[in-house]
Amino acid sequence: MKIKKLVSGMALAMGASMVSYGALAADTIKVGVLHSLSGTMAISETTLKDTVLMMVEEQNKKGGLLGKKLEAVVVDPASNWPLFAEKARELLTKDKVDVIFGGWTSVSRKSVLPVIEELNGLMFYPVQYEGEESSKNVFYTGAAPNQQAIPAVDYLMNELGVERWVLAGTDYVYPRTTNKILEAYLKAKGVADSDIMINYTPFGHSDWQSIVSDVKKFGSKGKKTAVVSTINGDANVPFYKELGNQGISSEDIPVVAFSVGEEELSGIDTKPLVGHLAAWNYFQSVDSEANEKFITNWKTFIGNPKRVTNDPMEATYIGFNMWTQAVKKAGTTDVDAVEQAMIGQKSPNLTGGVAVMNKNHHLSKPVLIGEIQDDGQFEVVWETEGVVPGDAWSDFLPGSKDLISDWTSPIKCGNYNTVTRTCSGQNF
Amino acid sequence: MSQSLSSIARFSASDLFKGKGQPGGRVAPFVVILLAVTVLASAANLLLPESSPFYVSTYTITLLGKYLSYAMLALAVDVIWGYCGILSLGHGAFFALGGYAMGVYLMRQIGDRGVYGHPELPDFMVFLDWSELPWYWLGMDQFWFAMLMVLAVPGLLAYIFGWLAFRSRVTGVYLSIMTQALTYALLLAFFRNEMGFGGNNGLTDFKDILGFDLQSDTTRVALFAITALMLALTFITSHWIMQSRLGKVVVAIRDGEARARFLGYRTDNFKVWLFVYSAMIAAIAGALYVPQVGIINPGEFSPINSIEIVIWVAVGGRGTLIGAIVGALLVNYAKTRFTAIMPDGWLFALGALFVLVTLFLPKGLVGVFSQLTERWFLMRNRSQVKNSSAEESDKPLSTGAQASAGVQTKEASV
Amino acid sequence: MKRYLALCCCVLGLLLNPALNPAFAEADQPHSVTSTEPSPEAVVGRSPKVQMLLIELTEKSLNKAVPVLEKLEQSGGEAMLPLFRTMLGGNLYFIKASRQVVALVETASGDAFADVFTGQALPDVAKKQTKKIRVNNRLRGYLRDAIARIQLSSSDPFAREKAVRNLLSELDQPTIEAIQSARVNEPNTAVQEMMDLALAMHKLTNAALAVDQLEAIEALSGSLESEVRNLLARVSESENYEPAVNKAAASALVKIQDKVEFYAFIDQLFFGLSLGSVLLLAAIGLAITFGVMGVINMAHGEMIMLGAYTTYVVQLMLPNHIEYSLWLAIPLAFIVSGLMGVLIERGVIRFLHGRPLETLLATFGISLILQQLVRTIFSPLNRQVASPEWMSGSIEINPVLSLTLNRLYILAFALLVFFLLQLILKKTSLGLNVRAVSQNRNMARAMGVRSDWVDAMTFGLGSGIAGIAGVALSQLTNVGPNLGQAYIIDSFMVVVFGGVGNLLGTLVAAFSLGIANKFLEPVTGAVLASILVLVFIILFIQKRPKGLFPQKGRAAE
Amino acid sequence: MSALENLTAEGKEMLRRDQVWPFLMPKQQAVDVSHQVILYVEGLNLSFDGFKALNDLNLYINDGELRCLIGANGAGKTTLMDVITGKTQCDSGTVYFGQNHNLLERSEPEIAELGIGRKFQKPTVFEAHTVFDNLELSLKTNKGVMPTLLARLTPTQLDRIDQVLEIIGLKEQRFLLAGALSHGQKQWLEIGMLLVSEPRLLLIDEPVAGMTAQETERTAELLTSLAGEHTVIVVEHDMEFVRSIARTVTVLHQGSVLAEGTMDQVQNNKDVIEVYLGEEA
Repeated sequence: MKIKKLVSGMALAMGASMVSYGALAADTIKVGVLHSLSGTMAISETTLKDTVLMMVEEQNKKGGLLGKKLEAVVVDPASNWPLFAEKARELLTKDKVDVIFGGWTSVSRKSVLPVIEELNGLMFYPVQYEGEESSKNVFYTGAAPNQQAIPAVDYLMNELGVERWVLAGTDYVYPRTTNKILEAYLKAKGVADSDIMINYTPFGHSDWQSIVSDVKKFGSKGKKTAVVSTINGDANVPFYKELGNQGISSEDIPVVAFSVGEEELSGIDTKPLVGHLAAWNYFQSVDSEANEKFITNWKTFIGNPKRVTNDPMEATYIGFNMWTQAVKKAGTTDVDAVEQAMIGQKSPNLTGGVAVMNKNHHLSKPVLIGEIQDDGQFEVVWETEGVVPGDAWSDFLPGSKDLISDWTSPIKCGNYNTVTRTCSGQNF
Repeated sequence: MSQSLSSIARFSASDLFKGKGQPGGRVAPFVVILLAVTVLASAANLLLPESSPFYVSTYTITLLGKYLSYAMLALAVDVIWGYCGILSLGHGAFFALGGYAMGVYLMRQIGDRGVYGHPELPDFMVFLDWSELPWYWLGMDQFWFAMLMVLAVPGLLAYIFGWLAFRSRVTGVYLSIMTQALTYALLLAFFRNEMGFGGNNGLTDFKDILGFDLQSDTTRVALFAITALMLALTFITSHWIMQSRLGKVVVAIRDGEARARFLGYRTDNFKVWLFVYSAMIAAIAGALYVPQVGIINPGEFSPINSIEIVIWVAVGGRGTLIGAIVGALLVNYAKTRFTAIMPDGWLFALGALFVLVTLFLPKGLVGVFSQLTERWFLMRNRSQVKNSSAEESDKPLSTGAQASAGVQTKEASV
Repeated sequence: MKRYLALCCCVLGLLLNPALNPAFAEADQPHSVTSTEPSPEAVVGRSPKVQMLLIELTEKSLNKAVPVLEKLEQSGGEAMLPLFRTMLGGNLYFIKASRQVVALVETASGDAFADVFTGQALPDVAKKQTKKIRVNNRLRGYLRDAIARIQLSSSDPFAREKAVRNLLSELDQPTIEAIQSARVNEPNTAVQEMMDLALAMHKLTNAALAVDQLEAIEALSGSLESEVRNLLARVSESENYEPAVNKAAASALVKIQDKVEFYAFIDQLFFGLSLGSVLLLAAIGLAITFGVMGVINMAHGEMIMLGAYTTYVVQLMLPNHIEYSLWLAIPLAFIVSGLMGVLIERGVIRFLHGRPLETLLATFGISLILQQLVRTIFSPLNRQVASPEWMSGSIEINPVLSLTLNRLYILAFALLVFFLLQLILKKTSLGLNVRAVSQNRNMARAMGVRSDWVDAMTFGLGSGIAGIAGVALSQLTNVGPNLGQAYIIDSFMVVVFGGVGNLLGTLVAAFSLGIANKFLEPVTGAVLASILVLVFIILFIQKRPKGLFPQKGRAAE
Repeated sequence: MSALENLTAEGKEMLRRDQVWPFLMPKQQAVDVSHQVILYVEGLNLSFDGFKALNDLNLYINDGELRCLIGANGAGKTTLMDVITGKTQCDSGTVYFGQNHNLLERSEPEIAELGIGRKFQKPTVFEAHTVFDNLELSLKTNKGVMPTLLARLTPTQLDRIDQVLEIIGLKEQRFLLAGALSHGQKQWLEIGMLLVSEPRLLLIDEPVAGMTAQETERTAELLTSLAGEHTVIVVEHDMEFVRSIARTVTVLHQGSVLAEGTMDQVQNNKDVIEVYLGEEA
């Protein structure tokens, strides 16, 4: 392995000595990686950095792209949101990358967005998010609320007969929006106000006693109750522990979470969580050839047979593959050409189907509901019949129900109002 | 002891503290350098083609602008900590409040260009279903009013907090912890979406300021230049204040508050005044920071940030205005470099820096520098002193002597 | 000092002995695996009908499994208990080839398979040949109810009571008949009461005469079961009942509600005390390093973190002894964090005597280094620390009041640590030296106290106790590099609020802040509650700049 | 009708040109010493944690007097000074400066502004400032924030500082940092700081501790020369020194006055001999 690297390195060096510097610079396609490697978000984002590096390595083994090698440029925005904007600018103007894979939190994406739009960059955002956004320069490969939250609620309502709902979330924009959408959706389905309880907690909340006890009281009113959790990251472990200790089992009050995946479960004692649910577009436990191969590759790449895979990794995988396809189709890495080529791209996803990039820069993906098992994996208990197209603008919010996103001509607009037939926002 | 003290006193080279001998003292060289660099960098960005080796990219300009606003923030902390001995672990709060005031103004400038195309409400309010602007957003579309608020809100907070704390003689560690609690409480409050400041996402996606496009190179250069000017201005003002009798009273309060009180100085008034002044500088820094980085969010309130500011000052050298600025610039530059070179290791480096500076450089880098120059002066002066009578050498040396007053910081007793 | 520690362990050991704990006398104990003669279960299990149903079970999709289970329950009755329990636990597998249903059992040498009904080991079956029979929540719910129904005739009174309670929510005619017949022979009064409750509920809904209904309400009033309350609430508003019945139901409900509110208050108080105990644990080490020594120890949180990671490492080393791992982790965490504390004191802090604000900067640097160190060694991911069995679950005092065990233990543990520390400071020579040095360093030195040594020991003690706090916190929250950061500000607030240099103040401050927080939370929400508490502390310090219990005399100045 | 008249009468009263409105009246009133007494201390009580530091203490100081306070450690001398200067709150009693200023209602800076200066037991000067600056800060000027910010030294003030520098003998060291002075020099500087502020009443705590015999002599000279124009209260242990300057001596014991009179009278007082001088003798 080492020798191989050395040889290739030497070959590269020899090649470099023959061509001029300028030509060499053009000889690689630069892939920017904008994930926090330190700070609070490093826990989640480091994995995605490694995924991109793995994909780049694999692509290079296949001979690169357009006859050029791919080169990853990794920077660390350190979980500091203004730094995301600064580093994005650095990637685009100093390193002149052709594409950026990055971001996790909504605020990091919002911070980067003006920079990417100003400098006409291209970014792939691989995490489930609140929707209500569609930028020409960003492709959203994670789930929109209609690809996660709404199917999950449908499952609870139809399969488990849930009638009372606790919407618990961390107080930031993703839970707020998701819960707003769900509230509107539930009301549209005839759920009474008094059967919905909404609760927000700060980041990293660790004392769940009162809230869990409230949930318990709320659930003892004789109707089947479920918790829809948009609780973020670190706050989850104490939350589930408290549930378990207060004797709330998954049969009594199931919790369906949108931010708990394999990676998060690998750090906790899963005993109290068994039977609780999560909704994603991908689970590691899904039985498919592509998935098996991906998992093997990942474990070899990272050198740890115990590492797990998760949904944002699949989103990165799909995004990366689609990007390479689009570059091939466009024959260039020019952002505008690639952006147009991206739309309609199809790429196999890891759950055995095919993901499609829609006109609104969101993917069509299947939605899976899984129950947590004691080994930290998910057992798929339900999935949608076909794929669900991601909806950038929710139909359940009064502000956005008339908005659509369509990046093909003639509309070419991320937030086009179908009633007034105007386009606001980026291309205003 | 007195021997060594007097030797430091006699041969200190810096004359920051008093401009009696040379009006302006060390202010002039610094301001000249700062402004020259600003003009050169701006010109290199605007006039030179991108291919030129001397071209300064807009990225660098924005980065410099950010550094300079940090430097201003450090200056604010130094004024209150280095000179008055009040260790504020909450200055990030004033910085962030100034930033938020500016952010609100910039949000109002977006008008109906938000994603929802609402004529008045910012996007986050639209999707939170708010039907009208909260009262504290009113009037913020006027630049003059917003700028007034940049100063007034943090100033008022500093006044109330200072008035309460200094009047009841909360000092030392207690005060530091309370300032930390203040910024922490604000952090939590601004995280709340109900506050009407965009919650965790904060305010972003600004379009223009006073009608100038925020994304154009000229605006960026102009903002950078304004930041440099403001830094120069606050530096000169602070220097002037510290030279005035008020500055002496402030240092007197640091070294012996009870004594100052028995001399008839209402020390709490002085402290409140200085605290408000310092908070306002921090607020201006915040207001200049926001349009340049393009986002303001509650993270700026985090107590860790405020501690970091203190560290900049400590590294540069507290009690010397120039030290604070140098510290802020150096540490931030190092941070940018280190995170790029070794993202995993930079926290080690940063942590070690803090420990080493407190252990070995209690006077900061500027202190080391002036010690070195002192030695040099010492060597040079020896020969001179021999030739001149003690009477004559008294005056010029004494100006130097006062300088070490700041360097020779006797720790405020806590 | 050692003696006290040993004493502490003894007391705790007694307190925590699982055998003494009623909460573990649960019904769902894994059934015994050893039996030589064919048990009745085994006989029924081999009957052809059951065998057929079992094969059907392996073929059906999740959504259609319930009818199969119903048939199994009808035909098998009590004999199906082992099957249902195995299935409920997610341990039911079938052999792909023969479609024979088997149970996965944990043995000392790892996982193995056994016959579901007899428990006889099946050593030939390998995991690869089998497939899991999946269970989802709906099946779990059904299984639980079925087990309850079957267990009405269980020999364990606790199981019977629990079974009846589980049935309260679904009182249909067959269930009532089952309860009625069981009631006749029921020897245990608690179970009898529960059964009477069920019958009364049934009577209230089904009796035609108002007199009977009123009688039923009389029997129901005073019960705290949520099903009873829901029923009464329905009855009080329903038009199917006479107004007198409505009224009686309403007044019974009010009576119950008063009780419920009282217990809710107790519950909240407990939550407050429990939060207070966490604050106390987090702050008490700081009360020594900051309060007694005057070091603004920003690395205090990292000492807690080290303690938590020690627990993790202990569990990693002894994966089969999770139950005892905490006992080992407590002294080890004390040693690890304590040594780290001594190291910090000797390496950095002793050079900063009398410059408290500078200790802040240096220890902040140290905290960054320690965090990054842990990230490098253990990865930035959170680590898994398991809770021992005896710490999970809760003591159910009545249907509306149950106290979670882990919180209860941590509360007791926090108090124990506090009193031990008091003992050490008040009764040992180390304590005497510590107090002497903190009051007058020079005088103490003149009296022959080795102040250097005392400083190192004091700092070590404070840090060690932070380490112990880390062990406790690992049972409540994430073990990750940011663990310490989450507690550092709260710790400082507690110490400052209580009064620097006063351990008792720390105790009072921790509990009052905890309780205040928990009583505010329902009214204002969690975020606003913590903001209000912070603002309160800020204002309080203006009023009493030296905290609740200020140090007196000239030494304080 | 009468109401209207009242109103016009009040209006007229308001508009009288020979009077200033009350709120415009200068707050600083001169110290009223019409009864020749400048400091009244009556019935002062103060206890720390049960220990009675001051016990029904009564003391009257005449204007222009030089009074020495003596007493064993813990007799309450320093505590008395703390109460007079506003540093410590007493439990009960009254302290009046002249006829008209209740000192117990005022803060330290206000008391200082009234013209009461204090020298501490341990010399406290601003070590990071030069001797000159120390004196400049002590000048009798408006000590509000803004006036201080804009303050410039007037020639008169400069002269005054020079004069004091001359008196305290630190002319050569005027631009030396106060921290670099010797112990005795710091004592002198502190006295100088008192002088330059032109107080009516000086409270001087152990002025000659750590001074050479020569310096002590000079201090005695200075203090005696001050009396008359200023009122001076000196606390001192050095009996020789007390004898050399004292006209009236007050002996404190356990928080109250034990005896008062000339040095000879005090020395011959039985009680004093028993509790204080007796021990020395």
